[in-house]
Amino acid sequence: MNGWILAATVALGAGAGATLWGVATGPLRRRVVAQNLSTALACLVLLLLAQGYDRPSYVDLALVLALLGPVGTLVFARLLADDLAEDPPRAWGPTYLVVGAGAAVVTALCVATGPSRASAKLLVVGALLIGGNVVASRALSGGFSGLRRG
Amino acid sequence: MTAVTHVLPYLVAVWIFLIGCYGLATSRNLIHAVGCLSVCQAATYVLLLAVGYRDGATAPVFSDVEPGSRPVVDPVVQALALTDVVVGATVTALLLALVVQVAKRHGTVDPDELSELRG
Amino acid sequence: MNRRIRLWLVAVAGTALAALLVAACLDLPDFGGDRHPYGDRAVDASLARHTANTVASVNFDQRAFDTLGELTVLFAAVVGCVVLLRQTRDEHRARPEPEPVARPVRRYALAVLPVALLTGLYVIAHGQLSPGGGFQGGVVAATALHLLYLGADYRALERVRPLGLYEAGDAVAVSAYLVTGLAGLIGATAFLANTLLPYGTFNTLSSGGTVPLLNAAVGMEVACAVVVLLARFLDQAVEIEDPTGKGSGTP
Amino acid sequence: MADAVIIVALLLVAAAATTAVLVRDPVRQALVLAVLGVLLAVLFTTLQAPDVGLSQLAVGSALTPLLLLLTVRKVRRRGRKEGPRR
Repeated sequence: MNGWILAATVALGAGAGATLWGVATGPLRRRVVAQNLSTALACLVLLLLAQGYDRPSYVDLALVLALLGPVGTLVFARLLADDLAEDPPRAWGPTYLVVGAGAAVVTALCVATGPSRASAKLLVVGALLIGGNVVASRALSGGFSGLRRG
Repeated sequence: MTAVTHVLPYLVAVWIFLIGCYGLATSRNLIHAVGCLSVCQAATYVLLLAVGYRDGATAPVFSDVEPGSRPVVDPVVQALALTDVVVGATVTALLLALVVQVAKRHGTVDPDELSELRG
Repeated sequence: MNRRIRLWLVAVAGTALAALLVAACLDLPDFGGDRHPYGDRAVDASLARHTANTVASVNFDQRAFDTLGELTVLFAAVVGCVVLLRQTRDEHRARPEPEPVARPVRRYALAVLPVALLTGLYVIAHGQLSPGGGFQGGVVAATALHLLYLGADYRALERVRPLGLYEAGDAVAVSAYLVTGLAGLIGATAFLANTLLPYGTFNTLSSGGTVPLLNAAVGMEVACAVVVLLARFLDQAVEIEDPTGKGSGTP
Repeated sequence: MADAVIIVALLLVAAAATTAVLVRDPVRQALVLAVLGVLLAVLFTTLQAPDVGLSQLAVGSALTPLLLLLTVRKVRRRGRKEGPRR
């Protein structure tokens, strides 16, 4: 039984289940934060699966998701600026969760793959993921002042 | 337990398709209806890829695996699902353009109100 | 036919359809079975043509004609959107004022834009080797371009995105796909046949004969199509105002 | 044991699809559709289809939500102009 796939299953079941519950119920600000959290968790699950299936080429999926996940959150932050203006989401709790989990997963994977080009790629994915999430939660909690301008 | 897993993916695909059709039929907003249609389309991806799966196999991409060293999954259904995803996105865009036109001409996006407005 | 009758009809038809579908599912071969006749032959054909990514080989070599059909669907959808979302005579276009964006968000958008664009081109170029291809790379590259709108404002995006160029690029890409197909015809084999170029050594960028060329053509077409699509939607949502002029200038 | 991750992904995709249909407001549905797209990409990876997962990620994470929200903005501006319809 592959430990990496077990970790991915647990992260998927618990993490994605919680974010799905978060995005389905509650005020709009919590739903947007849950959507942002779901992309970060999915990126970590993809990294674990790439290691579990012993297929380095699956890391490309995590790379694209680490890039486009925060872009999706920027879309929501930008176009829902009016709806979020009066009740800005405080996204710092989940962001620290993502930063912690991301750092842990990426270091574990780098240790497993050893010093090579592949672990350099993993570090790039980890950096993009953490940087993207910090900026996305910054954008959510008031990046766009939501004034009525083009 | 294994008897269920032999048919679970197909049943999930059927469930997603039916729930999408239910949403499409009972929607009170055309934008919501377009979202339900993309849910229906997601059912086809799940069914296609479930048909092509092989136990203990890996992806038929040999950039980092020696050809023939591991059993591989069916690539033909993956090619079908791949173009299905991209076409689905552009068809959703075309439908949303139609919704914008309906909103411009009739001022509403509620399908029930539309049927009352003539012309 | 009021709403209640319609819902009742949906309920009856839905349960009948559900029963039939479940019965069909129970007769399907087991999930994860070992019999994949088409898959095995497709893998053999792809390896014979030195294409590492079998899915790209199926898409651009064994079923290239179907991908041509799929390209025309994409092209028709884009033309449809351009026609539907054009600016009618009585509408006027308001200049969008720059949106005040927080400094870290603007810096992130401008920093990630080249990285995402590069990733999109990487995904297109490695289409016939690792997971990826023209379709995925095109969408990633086009989405990356719109980081300018998300990070800065619509005017910044308009300055860097001459729309005529992308519409022409869309048409050029589809015709490039066709010309590559005709080249196969002229080479006395068949339309879109992969017998023109040498197959090259396995798992290298130039392997797979015409697969990389068709891949690049599809990548360019999808990228231009998505840019044109989003441009029309952004124009409608940000710039074009209705004749009465209300609701103008929302970001 | 590799099947366990497939079963979990399948059940999550079914739940996300049901949620996407039952949420009636288009803005909230766009959020749930974005999460559904990401879950579909993970399911495709477990079914060993990285190409399809990559295209679902590219399309579902930024393109579809942007189209949906731009349409909502355009339609909402018109609706507000004629006063509350409902």
